[in-house]
Amino acid sequence: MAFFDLKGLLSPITGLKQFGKKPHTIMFPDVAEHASDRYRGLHFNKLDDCIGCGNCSTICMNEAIDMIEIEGVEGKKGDSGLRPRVDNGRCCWCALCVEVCPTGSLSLTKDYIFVTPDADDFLWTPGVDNKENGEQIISFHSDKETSLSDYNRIPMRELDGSERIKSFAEAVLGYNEEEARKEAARCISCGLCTESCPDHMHIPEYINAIARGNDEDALRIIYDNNPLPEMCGKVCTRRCEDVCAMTHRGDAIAIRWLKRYATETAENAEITRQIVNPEIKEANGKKISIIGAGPSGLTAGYYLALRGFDVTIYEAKANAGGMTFYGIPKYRLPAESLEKQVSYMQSIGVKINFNTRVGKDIDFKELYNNSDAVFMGVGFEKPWTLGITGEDLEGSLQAVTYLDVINGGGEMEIGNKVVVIGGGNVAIDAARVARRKGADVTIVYRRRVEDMPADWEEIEGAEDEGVHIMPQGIPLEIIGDKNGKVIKLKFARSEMIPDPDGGRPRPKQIEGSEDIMEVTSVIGAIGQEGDYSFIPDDMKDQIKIERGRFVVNEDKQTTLPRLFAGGDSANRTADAISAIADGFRAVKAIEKMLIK
Amino acid sequence: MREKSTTLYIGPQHPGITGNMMVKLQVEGDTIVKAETHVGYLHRGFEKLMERRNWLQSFTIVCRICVPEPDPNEENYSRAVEEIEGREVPERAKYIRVMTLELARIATYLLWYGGQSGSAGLLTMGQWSVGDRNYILDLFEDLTGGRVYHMYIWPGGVRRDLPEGFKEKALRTMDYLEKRLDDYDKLLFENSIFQKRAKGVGIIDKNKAIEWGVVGPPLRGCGIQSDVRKDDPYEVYDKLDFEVPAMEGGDVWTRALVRRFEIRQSINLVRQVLDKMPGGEYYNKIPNPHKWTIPAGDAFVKTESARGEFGYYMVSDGGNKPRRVHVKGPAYVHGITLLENLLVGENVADVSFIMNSLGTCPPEIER
Amino acid sequence: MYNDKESQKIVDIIQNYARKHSLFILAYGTGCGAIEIPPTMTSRYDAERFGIRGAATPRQADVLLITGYLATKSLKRVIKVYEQMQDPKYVIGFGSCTINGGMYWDSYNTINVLDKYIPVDVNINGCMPRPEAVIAGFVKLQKQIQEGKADGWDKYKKNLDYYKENQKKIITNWVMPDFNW
Amino acid sequence: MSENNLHNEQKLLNLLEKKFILKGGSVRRERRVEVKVEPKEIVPVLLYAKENSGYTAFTHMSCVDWIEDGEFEVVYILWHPEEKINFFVKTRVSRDNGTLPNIDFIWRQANTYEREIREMFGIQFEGLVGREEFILEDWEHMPPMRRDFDTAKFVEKTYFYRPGREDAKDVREYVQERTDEELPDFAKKYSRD
Repeated sequence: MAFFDLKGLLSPITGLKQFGKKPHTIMFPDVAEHASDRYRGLHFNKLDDCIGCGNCSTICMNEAIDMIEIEGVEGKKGDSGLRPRVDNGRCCWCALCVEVCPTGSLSLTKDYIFVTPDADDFLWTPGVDNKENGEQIISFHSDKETSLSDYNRIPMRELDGSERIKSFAEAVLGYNEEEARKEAARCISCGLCTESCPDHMHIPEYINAIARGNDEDALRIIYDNNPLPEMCGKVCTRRCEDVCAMTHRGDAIAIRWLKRYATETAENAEITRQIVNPEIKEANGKKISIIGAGPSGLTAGYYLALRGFDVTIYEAKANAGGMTFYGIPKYRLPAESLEKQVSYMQSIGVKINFNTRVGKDIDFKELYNNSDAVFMGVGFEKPWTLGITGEDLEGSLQAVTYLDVINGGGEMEIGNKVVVIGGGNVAIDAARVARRKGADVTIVYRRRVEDMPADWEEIEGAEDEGVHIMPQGIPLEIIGDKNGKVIKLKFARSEMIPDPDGGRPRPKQIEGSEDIMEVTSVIGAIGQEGDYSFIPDDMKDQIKIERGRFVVNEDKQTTLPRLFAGGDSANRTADAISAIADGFRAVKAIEKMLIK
Repeated sequence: MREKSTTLYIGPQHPGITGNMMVKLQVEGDTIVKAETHVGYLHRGFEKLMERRNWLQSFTIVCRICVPEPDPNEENYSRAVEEIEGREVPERAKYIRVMTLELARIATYLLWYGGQSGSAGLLTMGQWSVGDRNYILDLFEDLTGGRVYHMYIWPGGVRRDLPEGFKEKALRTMDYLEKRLDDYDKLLFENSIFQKRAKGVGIIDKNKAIEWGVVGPPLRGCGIQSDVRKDDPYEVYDKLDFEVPAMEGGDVWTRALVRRFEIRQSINLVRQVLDKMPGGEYYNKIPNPHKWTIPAGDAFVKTESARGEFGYYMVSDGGNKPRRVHVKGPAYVHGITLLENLLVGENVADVSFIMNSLGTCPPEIER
Repeated sequence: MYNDKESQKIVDIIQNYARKHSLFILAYGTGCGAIEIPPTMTSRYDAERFGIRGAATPRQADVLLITGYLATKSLKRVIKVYEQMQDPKYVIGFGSCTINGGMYWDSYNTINVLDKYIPVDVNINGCMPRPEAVIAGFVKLQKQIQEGKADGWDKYKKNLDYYKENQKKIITNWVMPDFNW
Repeated sequence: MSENNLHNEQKLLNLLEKKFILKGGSVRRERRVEVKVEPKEIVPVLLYAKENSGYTAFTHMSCVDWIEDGEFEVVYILWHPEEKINFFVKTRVSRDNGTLPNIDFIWRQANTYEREIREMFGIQFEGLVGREEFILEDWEHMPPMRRDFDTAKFVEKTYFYRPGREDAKDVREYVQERTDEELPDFAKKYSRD
């Protein structure tokens, strides 16, 4: 190269042409800072939407997110009451916490300037520290599509509706292994569900055990506080699923089906016993009597037997299970399934005296005096009547009575055009059973379909099977023929009017909407109550009963110290899992009272 | 007469050193007779940290392995996971990934312009190119939400779809940059100072280059057309039309020229990708990240970064965390064995000049 | 005639004013944060508007930027560099890593809390901090200097034993003298 | 991908099978060939691949700790610049006092990889010349990339954490406390994933 290179000398000088141009310098801080619509800046949390599940905290590999108590946020079912606090001395703004937030309450904002001389200031509670402007400057957020949480439940395989009505074969087929693993893998292990489960089952633990492929551990964990898991796995009212973190944007984890899957790994009582491998304490010589082999009685019996008590259950009927045997149709809960669980209990030493009605076959007072403690799980046997004329006619009957007969193996003539009155699970059960017996079934319910207390799966199942549902219908009168047999039902339509006290809307009869339909029988299913005639009159003063239920304290202890009660006759929620919880709690109290 | 031999330590605190490393020189007069690279000033133990993080959490930390150009790391990580797991990536995601990688390449080269000219004392160039690099970072910000660390390419696809108006903005930026490249040429390549400094300095022997493990622009600067995008095509590079510039010479000057041509290729690639990008899904969703496991197996994937071939060796033992992720950056060879050899016989003043031309980046050597 | 304290105050104000408008930063790329320094210093954000510019050597520098995590091997050099700098000197900590470990909180080779080893005058949040945040940090430092609150260098001298103890806990092979540069 | 298209990949495998005792070999997919050998076969196989088969580029060398088997797996990855094939050579050595032959006379950049593996895993390479310290400085503990080195525990012992976060609660435990749930010990390992 020549020493004097003119081009190489002059070319760079052309750079001077930039001289007159307007600079592209951003004159921060004279101009406000800029950030794009997706910028990942400081966090913001909508405190009201947040449920404190802690998923943000667990996904953070920097351990930057703490869950803390903050003022003004109270915990409730489905909300831990904790809220995330971010240590900005750890955060790397990857926004994984945003991507996994099941409710979408956590997002990042356009705000990113946080400068301070004191390094201890960098703890930042999103939603508290930027309460005023945080919501307006949200930038990086996740919606249902972008979120990493899996909101779609693995569908449960079922028999087809037309197939189902042909027999009492189990309608729900259960998950296979692959489906169960996949469904279990959706769980984020927050554990909020355990609080809403009356029995506080260890839900995240057994789901994780299933997800990791260890079904036996899952069963062991389940049996820790629920001795009737297979029953629960099939028919539980699953309050846990109502509060599942996933419900905020999608389907709850199928906790019930997963439990069912875990219990099905043990095909008979012997295998269950091998897997659970129960540790039975040495006999302590204390004698406990239990009245009623329903869920609460069986639970109490099982855990008392494990703790070394001498347990005898007195059951009026020929089968154990109470309402779960006699009230729930066999296509939901097959008899063998219950038998399996009961025989497992018997194998660890629970004695059950069948066909022994307390108050008739054996005196209650005598039982009480001969036992160290008595647990009553007597349930609600007596159905409520509709309170309209014509109920004494032939062909007007109660759902529990009907189910009792059918489940007990009997038959009952109801004709081919059946009306079921009520909107709870019992009503649906009766309707679906009647449908299986070949009848054309209509459910008449006072409120709307969405107000029905029955499980939505049950309602859908009934519709699939061809059960008609007539919402907003009020039965007025049952009309019989001259032989005293039901032939017609007079009813009216209703409209929903809002409740001034803020409760759920009330149905109000529409004037002039009365109508008549032809029926062969009317099945009432509007509720049941307890029958406490077995208690001798002189003891009735000591045992306090209010609104049809025993008054019990937290330990399920009645006003008589050695007498405990659980199940429908002692709690207001009236479902199997609450009964199990009652039984379990009573066991702890009895143990405390008699042993410690 | 031989001059007295002296030991010189350049770095780790030295304005001419690329990043935080140290070169120990044995000099006689101004001539280097022996060079030794010392690294470890930026060692964070990424590979150890990844053993403790699950598959998704590890994704966020890989981009930190190489600061100037984080995207090839994300690409490698994602592709290795996908290869072991057998996860499909939607077509649109592949195009978006290519676009991200090419934008990152341009941004890196613009930063290199600053470094290379700065080490020759031409400071204006850096003011321009590094300033213009911000326009690409703006694009990244719109696309990914982050300026430097994008955390955008993740296993299964990309994190978000293109924002509204992104295509137009990207094309405008490309047009602007293409015009600016002419200015850069006048300022740098036509500048006699740069030419005199660059020509004949730091020559790599063409016959030995492959064996020595030279990759990327330094290898193409020796006249060998080698590029992972062509040799072992990934994503949709086999469907795109581009050339791999190579020039005989092997000195700083040809390495600089290769980069100059590549920037134009990349601008064209971005345009092509934006033009051909199909619609549809951009992400094949992974299961719940806490419980996401990858079947046992191993994979070695390569990506062509702005500095050369970036490789990831990944092993899974079937669990929810990586068993081993081993990162091989181009600087691993360039910064140590190659640099130590190239510096011998050169002038002390050219140390940072040669380092810049090789694109040594200490964080990817020690990770 | 006049109060000595008063005049000292006036001198301080003038001194601080001068200092804050001429901050020479040490070009030492200690961590990943160094990547946002070139944009800050070049045309788009142009930190020279504030009198901030690079200095090549510790002796000429006023501000030490710790741009992110410090590997233990780096920490030794950083301490050396810091002690070489002349008073008054300031330290800016960049990003999460210097505050509480950041991403590398469980890494065996990086320190977590920077101000246990050298005093930090201003912390900038972010990973990386954007140029705007970096400038905000500088502005904050200038304010601190003007108010006479940026006294980390003084603290270091006064609490030398504390800092040395922490430093030596990590740097086992201590081959340099204790602060007599 | 049909068998025919993997011709080049298969060719190398056939050659090597004839010449050396392999512990296993397969064509993983297009452009990927893998063989497993004993440590003493490493140098001959690599030399053969470089001199006779055209695998002139040394791309990578890595080490995996299989602590359950008590072994390290060392992987050498070569590249054929013309046929564009990656060739993996895998070998296993014992975790205690494992030694491997030094290959930096075949590719000198292997020296760097070997130094790193020596430092991070503690594998010795016979006749490796190079500074003992590479990345770490004054490291007196177990080589950090070994799986039995617990970095979190080490950090807790060595460095500081900023205080002020002690009020953090675990959601699962917090909810448990509010109810009277008693989690049995054997279930606790499943509490978090």
